[in-house]
Formats: sequence, structure tokens, C-alpha cells
Amino acid sequence: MEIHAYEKLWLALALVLIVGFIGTITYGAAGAGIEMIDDKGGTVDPATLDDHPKFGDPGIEKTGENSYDVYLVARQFVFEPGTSEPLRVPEGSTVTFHVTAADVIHGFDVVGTNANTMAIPGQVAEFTVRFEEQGEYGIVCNEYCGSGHHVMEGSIVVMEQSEFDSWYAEQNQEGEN
Amino acid sequence: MRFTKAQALILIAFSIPVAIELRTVAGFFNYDLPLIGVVVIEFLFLALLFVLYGLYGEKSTPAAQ
Amino acid sequence: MATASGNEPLFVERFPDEAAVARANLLVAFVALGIGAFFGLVQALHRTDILRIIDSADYYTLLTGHGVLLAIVFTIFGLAAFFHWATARSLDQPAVSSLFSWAWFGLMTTGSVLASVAILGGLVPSLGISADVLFTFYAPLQAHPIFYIGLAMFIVGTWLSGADWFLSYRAWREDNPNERIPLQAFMVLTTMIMWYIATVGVAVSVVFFLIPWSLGLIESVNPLLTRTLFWFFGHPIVYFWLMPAYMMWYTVLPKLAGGRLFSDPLARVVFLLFLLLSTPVGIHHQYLDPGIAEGFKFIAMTNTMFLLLPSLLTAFTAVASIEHGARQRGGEGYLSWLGALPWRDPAFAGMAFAGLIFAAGGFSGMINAGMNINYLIHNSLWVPGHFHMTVGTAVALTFMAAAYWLVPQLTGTKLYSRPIGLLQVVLWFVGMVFMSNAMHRAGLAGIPRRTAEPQYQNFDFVTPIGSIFELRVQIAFGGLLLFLSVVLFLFNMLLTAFGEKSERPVDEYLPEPLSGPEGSPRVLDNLGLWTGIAVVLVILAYTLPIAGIIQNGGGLFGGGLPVPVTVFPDVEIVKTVLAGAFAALAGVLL
Amino acid sequence: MAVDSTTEGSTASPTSDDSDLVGDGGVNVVDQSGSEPPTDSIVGTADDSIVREIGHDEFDPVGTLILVLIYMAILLGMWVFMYFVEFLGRGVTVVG
Repeated sequence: MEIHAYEKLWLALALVLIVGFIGTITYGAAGAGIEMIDDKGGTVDPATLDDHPKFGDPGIEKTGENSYDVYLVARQFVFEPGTSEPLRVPEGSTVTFHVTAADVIHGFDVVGTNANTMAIPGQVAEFTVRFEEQGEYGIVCNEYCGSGHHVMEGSIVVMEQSEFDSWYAEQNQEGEN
Repeated sequence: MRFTKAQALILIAFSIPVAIELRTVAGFFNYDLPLIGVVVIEFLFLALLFVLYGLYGEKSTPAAQ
Repeated sequence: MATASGNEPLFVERFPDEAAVARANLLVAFVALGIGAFFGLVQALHRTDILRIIDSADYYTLLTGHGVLLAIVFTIFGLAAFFHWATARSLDQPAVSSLFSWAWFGLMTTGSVLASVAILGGLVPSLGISADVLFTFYAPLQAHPIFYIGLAMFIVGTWLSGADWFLSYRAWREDNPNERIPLQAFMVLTTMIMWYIATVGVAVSVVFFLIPWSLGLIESVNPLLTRTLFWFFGHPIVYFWLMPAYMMWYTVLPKLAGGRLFSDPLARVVFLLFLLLSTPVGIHHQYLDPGIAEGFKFIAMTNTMFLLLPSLLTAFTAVASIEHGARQRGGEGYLSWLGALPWRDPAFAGMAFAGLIFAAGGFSGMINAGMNINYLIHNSLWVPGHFHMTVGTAVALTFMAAAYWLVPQLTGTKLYSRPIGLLQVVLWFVGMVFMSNAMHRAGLAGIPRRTAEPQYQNFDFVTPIGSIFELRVQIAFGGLLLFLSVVLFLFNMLLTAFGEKSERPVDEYLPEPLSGPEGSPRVLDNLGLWTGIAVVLVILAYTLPIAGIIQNGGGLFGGGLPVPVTVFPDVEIVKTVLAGAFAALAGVLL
Repeated sequence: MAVDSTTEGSTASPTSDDSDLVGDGGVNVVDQSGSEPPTDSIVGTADDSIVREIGHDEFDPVGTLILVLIYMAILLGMWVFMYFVEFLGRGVTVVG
């Protein structure tokens, strides 16, 4: 089968391009350390989410010096936490999110960042991000979830450490009472 | 080469994506091109096209059709 | 294949029955195009907050209608018309039974009507029928059973249409035992094999899970499983849309440019690559899904990246064929030959525009295909920006452009207006440049897709160049131009259909390729072999992920998921419809 | 009825039966005026303006090569920009 020399050149370049793309992605995963959402979050029974030790009372909890766990439930048409009150995290912290959905498939996107995942009933999306600087981010549901999809939003407030600490202590006190 | 109405139309069409992304290109050179600047440049291009069409348009070479 | 131009009778005279079936398919396609495009205009104005004439809750009804009518009905009926024409033309023989052709057409149409009724029922709340589940119909969002049943009938119809073309091929093969498969027939057959493999996913999902679940026979489904089965089918369907456009680019576009196809063997290789690689890539739509290990995502990515190869090869072959035409028409120089192309022919100009936009859409597709960079754009407006360039232009505009050349062959009437046709394709190009470019930018700013009101209370989107307001205006303006373009197209087609009869309204002749199939290995035509390899690749790519989803995700039916509160008062109607559907199906099959 | 009938596509007989065309790159221009139009519509009549036949061996798609190389350069540049600036440049990213 005879192929024109120019087309052979193009074929070779196309292959180089493809390998280059795969190489870049591999660099992102291995070199820049970007991890994918995967199956490490495990599964959860969406019908009994309210009785779940973590998702039953979703929110942030401290797990180490600068590290926190966030349990977050997406349901029509709110993020808990996030919608009725913002999700508060301290600056310079490493936060591991555990996101699931209670009813239908939702999306969880921190606007303008790479923190973006699907929230699927029965599955837990687990991923870790670092919040370096103070500021506010919006959260949107980016997967159509029903007639009120467009009002499903929330926010994340990245606070100064001491401010966060006093808020966190107050929360825990309330929880104990 | 003769310049047909169709070619003029195609050139106008091709100028649109260039115009839309002109500010991005300017951005690469750290120049903040205002929207009105894009409009003016596109307008100048269209004017140039009309002049060229007047000079070399298909009316002047009817046999070429 | 025609041997010389001018003396052959028109297609409609040689194959009147096939022309009638193709016309009927195009009619359904164009009706869907008109309705779908109108919904698109309403959406473009609504979500950009330029003009809101509907309730935001109804936005999703129109969005579902837009997606289903354009991405399924318009594209696939268009495909059926083109493939029916191409099979008869390239094998030079009529279909085995025109009754059978009408049967699959009838089944597909009935299915489409049922699904459309379920969708549009959402606009009339008193009916109690709705299907606001979007084109992707992910459970646990639930549609009325009529939606799923219509969909199932439609897909069975497409299977039968493929059977029709395979029967034609078998009849041809009996008379031509040693011939190479004619190129267009080869394209039809490989595309349909790909479709048979791909639709297994959606068939299993709809028949075993969604229909029983929507009828209340089973309590719940495993959302990740039905979602994965959807994408098993949901990615190859984009190639199902694209392949008829590719067929036109390979076999008709060179002729429209005044040239000949550069290479027949490479065209075959390209279609085989699509057959092999289209299906084992669906997981790239699920890069951000929990419950699927990163390794499977990486495999899907490498497959997807290699799927760029046939498209990049097509870019070369198509442009080279056009260049050949331009040079035969007197074009000179390195690039100035571009001016020698027949730009005034709307069929040529439309396909050329479609190809150019596809090149741009190809780039955003490369970003979509990248595994971790997917975080950047996943479910943002970037994605509709991308597929309005691919299915919305590479496919839709090619179909419209091809119609200017093909419809006169099917009707025997003259194209009503060539200049209006040219204006139409230019309007589509300009409208799409405005809309799609702005959508990509808006997506990078974080604006989500499929949202009635992407204006939020707690935060604002920011874009580095220009403003969000400008982007919104560009989207709305582009959508308006696109709608006008569709109106012009349908107007032109309508007047063409009722236009003046002519013995030779277009030049039908398709020249031989520059490099014919003789030089290529015969193994390319061994469809059984390629089907086998394709099936193996699909099994390799999907067995482990699906097993994992079933094992870890609570079994086949997702145990314990809440039953959505959708109660149908009209179960009797449903049963009647179901029985009717089965009767129709049985009638067709027996 | 048809707006665009015969006024535009006026050339001589269909040229694809190439008896009067020579494949040597010579310019055998078909007389453009005063003959019957081959078709009623302009669509698909690019063949009528063919001035020379170019065979398989005489055709080098050099223009195509240039165009696709330009495309390749754009792809590469855009990819690098999108990946390393737009994507990796974002502050909050998934690291675990």
C-alpha cells in the first residue's frame, strides 16, 4: 500500500503529537502531582446517609496539624455545608473532601479552580486540595440535577487561621451541648 | 485572479474569528486592546475589501464568469 | 459507480424507491432540525439573560428537546438518508426489500415521536408526562416510560436499517465475489458494525434497568452503572454522527472541489480505526467520576488520544483532495490555490467551513480527552462549545451542505437558490464562531453547562480578557445567527422540494480516487476480522471497570437507593403503549 | 422558479469525459462563453471549470502540507498554553 511521502510525514508528526499529549498528562500526574478522582473514597448507602457517622452531620473536622477532612452532601438543590452557610477552611491548610450525593447525580465545582468532581449517589469522591490564601470561592453544581439546578450554589471562605480556630472551637462546643 | 462576490463573502466570514480573538493576541503582547479598537479594525478591513472589490470585482471582468 | 458524467440518469430515476426512503428520512431530520434549532435559540437567549420567555424550570424541557431532536433525531435520520443513498449508489443496486426499508424507517420515526411526546409533555404539567432528563438521561433522574420505550424502538430501528444495508451488501457480494467493497459501502458497513457494538451498552441500560425501573418493576438502579453504560454508547455515538460527514468529505467533497479523492486505501484505514477505537474510550467522559480507578481512566485516555489519528489523517486526505481540485481548476502557488476553489457553491463552501470549524473543535476535544486537564473544563460551558463545533458544525453543516447537492438528486428538482444557500452556510460559520468561541471562554471562567440561569448570588465569574457580559452577548448573537441560518436552509429546501423538475439538476458524477483500492491489502475488507478485534478491545477496556462498579457500588440495582417520587397515574396507558410497541416490533421482525 | 438557474454556471459540455483535456499540465481552457449550461444549478459543477487534468504522479500536495503544518504548530502552542498556563497555573488543584 503506497502512501505519499508528505502524508507519511504527517502521520509521523501526528503520532508524535499524540505521544506528546499522553506524555504531558503523565507529567501532570507524576511530576506536578495531580491526582484523579478515583475509587479510593469507597461507597456509602445513600438511603441511610442521615445515620452515617460522617455524612449524617456533614462539615469540616480537624485531622492533623494543618489538615482537615470535609464531608459534604449534595442534594436537590443544596450543598451541605456550602449553601445555607459557607464552608469555612483556614488558609494554608490541606483539605481532604469526601463528596457524595443523596438523591440524584450532582456536580461539585469550586469556581475558577481545578477542584471539580461528580457527586454520584452511592459513591464517595475523595480528593485533597490545598488552600493557600485567604479569599472566597463559589461552588456550583455543574451536573443537571432537576428543575432547581440553577439555584444550586454555595461558597467556600478561606479564613485566617486564628479566626478559623475560634469559629471551629465554637462549633464544636455547640455540637457537644 | 478574479475577485467574486462569493470570495468576498468568504473573506468577510474568515475575518470574524480573527477579529474576535484579536484581543487575546494583543494580550499575549501585554497590550490591552479595547473592544472599540477591534470594531474599528474590522471596519477598516471591510472597507478595504469593498475597495478591492470595486477595483477587481467580478463586474469589471464579466467574462471571467 | 458512474463512469462518466452527464449521461447517467438521475439517482431518483435509477432508484426511485431508495430515493423515496432517503427523502422521508431527510424530511424527519429537517423537521427535527427546525424544532431543535428553535429550542436552541430560546436557550441561548435565556441562559445569557438577554430574553427570558419561558420559566427557568422549563428550560430543561427545551434543553432535553434540543439535545434529543438534534443530536439523535436530526443526525441519525440524516445518516440513514445518506447511507441509504450511498449503499444503493455505490453497490449500484436497489435495497433487497423496500417494504423492509419502510419498516425500519417507520419504527425509528415512531420511536422518535414517542420520545418527543414524552419530552414536550413536560411543557404541559396536566398531562403528567415528562422527560426532563436531558440527552444523557442519567438515572436516578427519571423520565416517563414512554421516553425510554421510544428510545428503545428508535435504536431497534437503527439496527434494522443496518441490516438493510448488510443485506444489500450480501446480494452484491454474490454477484461480485472477488471485487473490493466499493468505498461508500465500506464506510456504511464499518460504521454500522461500530454502532452495533456501541449500542449494546445503551440497550442493556434501557431494557434491563431504566424501563423496568420507570415502570416500577424494580425499585432502584445503580447510578454509576447506568451512567457507565450510557457512556459506553455515548462516545461512539459521536462517531456515528461524524461518519456520514466523513463519508461526504471523502467521497463527495473532492468532487465538489473539482478534484479526486487523494487516497482510497487511507480512507478505509481511517474507518477501520474508528471501528476499533470508538467504543473502548467512553470512560473519558467519566474522568471525574468516583468509583472508577485511575488506571482505567488512563487506558481510556490513551485509546482516546490514538483516536485522534484517524481524524488527523482525514484532515490531510481531505485537504489534499481539495487542493487537487483547486490545481485542476488552475490554482497555483503554495497557498493561493485556495482562491481557485469553487467558493460560490454552497455545497462546497459549507463542507469547507465545516472542516475548518472541525479543526478548531478538534483542539478543544484534545483538551477534553486529556485526563487530568479535564478538571479545568469538566461540565463547564467549554464542553457544549466543543460539541457545537463538532456535531453542531462538522456534522450539521456538512449535512446541510450535502443536502444542496444530494436533495436535487433525490427529488429531481432544481435547488431553489444557490446564493441563499451560500449565505446560509456563511451565516452558520459566523454564528458558530461567535457562539462557540464565547462558550469556550465562558467555560474557562467556570460557567457551568446545562444551567438555566448561570448568574449566581454568592460570587461572580471572571474572565481575563473582555467581560462576562460580552461573552453572553456573543453567545446570544451567535445563537440568533444560527437560528436564522436554519430558517434559510429549511426555506430553501422546502422550495427545492416543490421546485421545477429538471433532467440534471446537479452533476452527480463522482470521479475515481487518485490512488485506488487496488494497491491496498485485501485484509482491509475483511470485516469479520476487524469486528472481532473491536469486540476484544471493548471487552478489555470495560470488563474490569464494570465488574468493579457492580461489586463495590451495591450490586446491579444499587441497593437502597431512594425511589424517586415520580408516580404515574396512568399506568394503564403505559401498559397499552408498551403492548403496542411490542406488537409493532413483532410485526416488523416477523 | 429557481433564482439561480442558468446565469452563472455557463460552460461547455461536461469536462469530466476528458477527451479534450491533456494531463500534461497544459492549459486547455474550455471555452467559457456562448454554450449550453450542463446543469440547471451551480451545485456540484466544479468539474466544469477544470482547466487541466492532474494525475496521480504529477500531484504533490505541497499546499496541504503547509496548511497541516501550520495547524500542527497551532495545536502544539495552544496545548502548551492550556496545560501549563491555564491548567497548572490555577491555585487550588487536586493533589491527593
